[in-house]
Amino acid sequence: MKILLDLPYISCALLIGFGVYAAIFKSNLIKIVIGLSLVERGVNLFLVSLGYREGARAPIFTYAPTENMVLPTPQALTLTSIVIGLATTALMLAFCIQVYRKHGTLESDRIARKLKEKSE
Amino acid sequence: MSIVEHSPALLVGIPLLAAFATPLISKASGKLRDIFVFLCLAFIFALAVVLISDVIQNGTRVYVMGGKLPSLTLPSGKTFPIRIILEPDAMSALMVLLTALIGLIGFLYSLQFIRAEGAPDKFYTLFMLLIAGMLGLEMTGDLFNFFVFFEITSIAACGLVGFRISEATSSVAAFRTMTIYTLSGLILLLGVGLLYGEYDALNIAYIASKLSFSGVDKLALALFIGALLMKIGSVPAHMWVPDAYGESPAPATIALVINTQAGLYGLLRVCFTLFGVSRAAHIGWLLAIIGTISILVGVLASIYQNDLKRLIAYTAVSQTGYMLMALGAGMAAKGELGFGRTALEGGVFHIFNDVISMGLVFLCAGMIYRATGIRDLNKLGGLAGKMRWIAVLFLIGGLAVAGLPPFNGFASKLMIYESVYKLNPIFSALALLCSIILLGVYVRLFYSIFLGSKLVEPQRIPKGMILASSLLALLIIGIGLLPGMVVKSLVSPAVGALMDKAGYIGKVIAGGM
Amino acid sequence: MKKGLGFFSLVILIASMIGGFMQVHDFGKPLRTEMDDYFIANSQVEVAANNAVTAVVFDYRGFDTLGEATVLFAAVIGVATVLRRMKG
Amino acid sequence: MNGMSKIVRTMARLLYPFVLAFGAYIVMHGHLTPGGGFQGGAVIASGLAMMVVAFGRRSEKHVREGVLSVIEDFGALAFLGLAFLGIGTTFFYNLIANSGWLFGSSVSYGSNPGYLNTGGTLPYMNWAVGLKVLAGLGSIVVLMAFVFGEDEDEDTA
Repeated sequence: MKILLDLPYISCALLIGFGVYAAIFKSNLIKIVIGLSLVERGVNLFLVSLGYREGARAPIFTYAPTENMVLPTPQALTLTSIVIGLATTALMLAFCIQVYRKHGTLESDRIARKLKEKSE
Repeated sequence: MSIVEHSPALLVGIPLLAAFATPLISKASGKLRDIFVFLCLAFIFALAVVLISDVIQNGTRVYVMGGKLPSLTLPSGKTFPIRIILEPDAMSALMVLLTALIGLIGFLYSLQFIRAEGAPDKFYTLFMLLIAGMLGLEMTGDLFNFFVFFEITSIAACGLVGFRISEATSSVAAFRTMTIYTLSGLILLLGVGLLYGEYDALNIAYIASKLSFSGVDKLALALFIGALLMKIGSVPAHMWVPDAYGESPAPATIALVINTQAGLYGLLRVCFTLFGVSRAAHIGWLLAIIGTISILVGVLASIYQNDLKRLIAYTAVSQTGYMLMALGAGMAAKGELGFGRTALEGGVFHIFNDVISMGLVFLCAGMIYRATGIRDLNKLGGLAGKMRWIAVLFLIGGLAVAGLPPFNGFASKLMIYESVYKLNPIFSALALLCSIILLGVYVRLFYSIFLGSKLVEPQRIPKGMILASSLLALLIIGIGLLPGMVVKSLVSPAVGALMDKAGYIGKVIAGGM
Repeated sequence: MKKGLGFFSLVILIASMIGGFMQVHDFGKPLRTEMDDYFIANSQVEVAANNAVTAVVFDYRGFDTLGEATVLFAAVIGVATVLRRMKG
Repeated sequence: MNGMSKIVRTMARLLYPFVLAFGAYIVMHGHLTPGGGFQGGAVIASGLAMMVVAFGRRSEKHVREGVLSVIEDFGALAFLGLAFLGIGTTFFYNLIANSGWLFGSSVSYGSNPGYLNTGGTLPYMNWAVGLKVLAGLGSIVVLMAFVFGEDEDEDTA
């Protein structure tokens, strides 16, 4: 029963696990970026689910009853971390574009082979 | 309002101001931008001197962001801090001073260096962002804030690694570095989340005072240590170091070196303040072992390198290993037992020395690359005739890195050998052996670049670059002649502050009114 | 071989992470809330903002937001650096 | 990057002002309703991205990276300036809250319909961050969309 109640935590673990797998074992650069984004989503989901209180509402007082609100700090942290994740993803995609411009491929083993040929 | 009181906030605010304004000013005039960035960096250096003299005299400072008073850490009638608190102690102040110094020297060097590379405005912006991120990282007393500055340094550093877009390898190197940095940042964030869920707090001092070492706490601390080991490029994740150091322009490389040391500072903060040195014995052993392996891997890999900057980068991995080994040995001895404190002082002193000597070597490598356009060691040779002064500088830097007596590296390495020997003679013997190999590597490097038959005709090197490198060489010789004074006035207070967990916590917890 | 190793490590990673997360407090029942209760109770009086999250983002933890804006700024400059037009 | 068909272009032009207005609303009411500078800025930047996708290279003249980067610098400097405003007390001190200036009136605890003239430095910061984010994301989109030159377009697209 506890497993069912803690379902958000389990989905975080799954997201982070699949993301790390993709980041380490995939050879396509775009897939690595996707993997890192998955990890980031997992961590964000974990942060936001830490602050949930059962049956509570958003901590905003405009036209709302004031009792029982969820914790505001995890939401603020998640907001910050989403923007940071966006920034890292954008920069990594820019590197991908540059790699493609230089080498004409996004497969890391093919890039490594090309670099080796060039140095010889 | 006094400048001493606000120096922690200004130390982050001024470099950010410089970074935000640089693109605008350089649209108006390039000369104006150079003057503006220089003034900002000089001001930062002055502030860092003010901060360190104040911290060593009056103890750890607190600065509450947005509070009614800079020192009012707790809201009225409450026992927990709510705002972000900067808490520079003597160790932070030492790192801040070092960062400001490297920023100034890197700027002097890049004045004439970067004009040939193109897009100087973007370079200076990223450089200032990296400096700002490191200064924030070294002073903050808040876990999530630490993560934010960690990410600023990561992104700015990767932008600098990918700066040379005309080279085929730079974007690949930048991508690899970014992968490791992003992964380590996310692991760090997961640890912050775990601790937040347990204590509903983000302040390092407050969490340290409440820490109960339950399973979740231990998991979080393990995640912190793993993430920071990735960031500093110790052995299991050292592959980004040669990529990043090898591809970035020389003034950016020395900023990356100090960025690595800032990560090491974070590791110390986690081990000493969150854990407490009395509980960190087994972590100390782990760090000492990882450090020894890093030394071995770095030195052995550097023997087979044929690329000038990658070779030096591998020796940088081994230098990080020396620091990890010393600090780990100090932790394993709980900072007591006579030699523990010496080990910690040796480690912290080596941070100081490594930044300066490694920086000088990288700046010299940048000048050699600038003069010849070649990084392949087989194609370099006989440069001593035309580049006599640079040959001398390179020799000073190389011998300092290898740890030869008249220079600064010897002083700290001697402290490390002595103290680590008492923990475990094998570590010390391996480190000594690797130092000898390192000496061989640098002598070979010097020989193949500067002596032998002349293979290329070097171009003239601008005076500003030589001047900036000479400043570092002067520091190396100065510290090498007076190591006792530096240890006593700067390093010893820093180690004292690191070990004083109760004092660090007390500054925040007792700050209510 | 590589695939099997990868799958094996994936299973171990996810299992250990679920094991770790299970020790965190139950979903929806945070253990301590004193800092967040302070934000909810005081954001209107101290910051004069109805939205407690915005009060946290821009006032209580405003320095984080400055850092976050800096991260975005750094990323934009980084992208502009990497994708700048090459000479010639 | 080439533009899309006439139908898409017309619809994009029709929707564009609404997207901008919605983004501005989110930025302006950040201290009262869900949202804020980042979210509103992202909405406006998505409007820019829509125009770039619909019009392709023709939009390059109107959405210029140089202009966007200047706006971004101004947003960042304004945010930092607002933080420095409180340096007389502490960095990031909310000087304007409960002071009676513009956006400076007070609120008491409890539910209310939401008064725009509150929040102290928060609305100003929302605007600064909103400008910064819309320009920052916009310039990333523009840079990535037009990174390949005209001639490279043919063989890579």
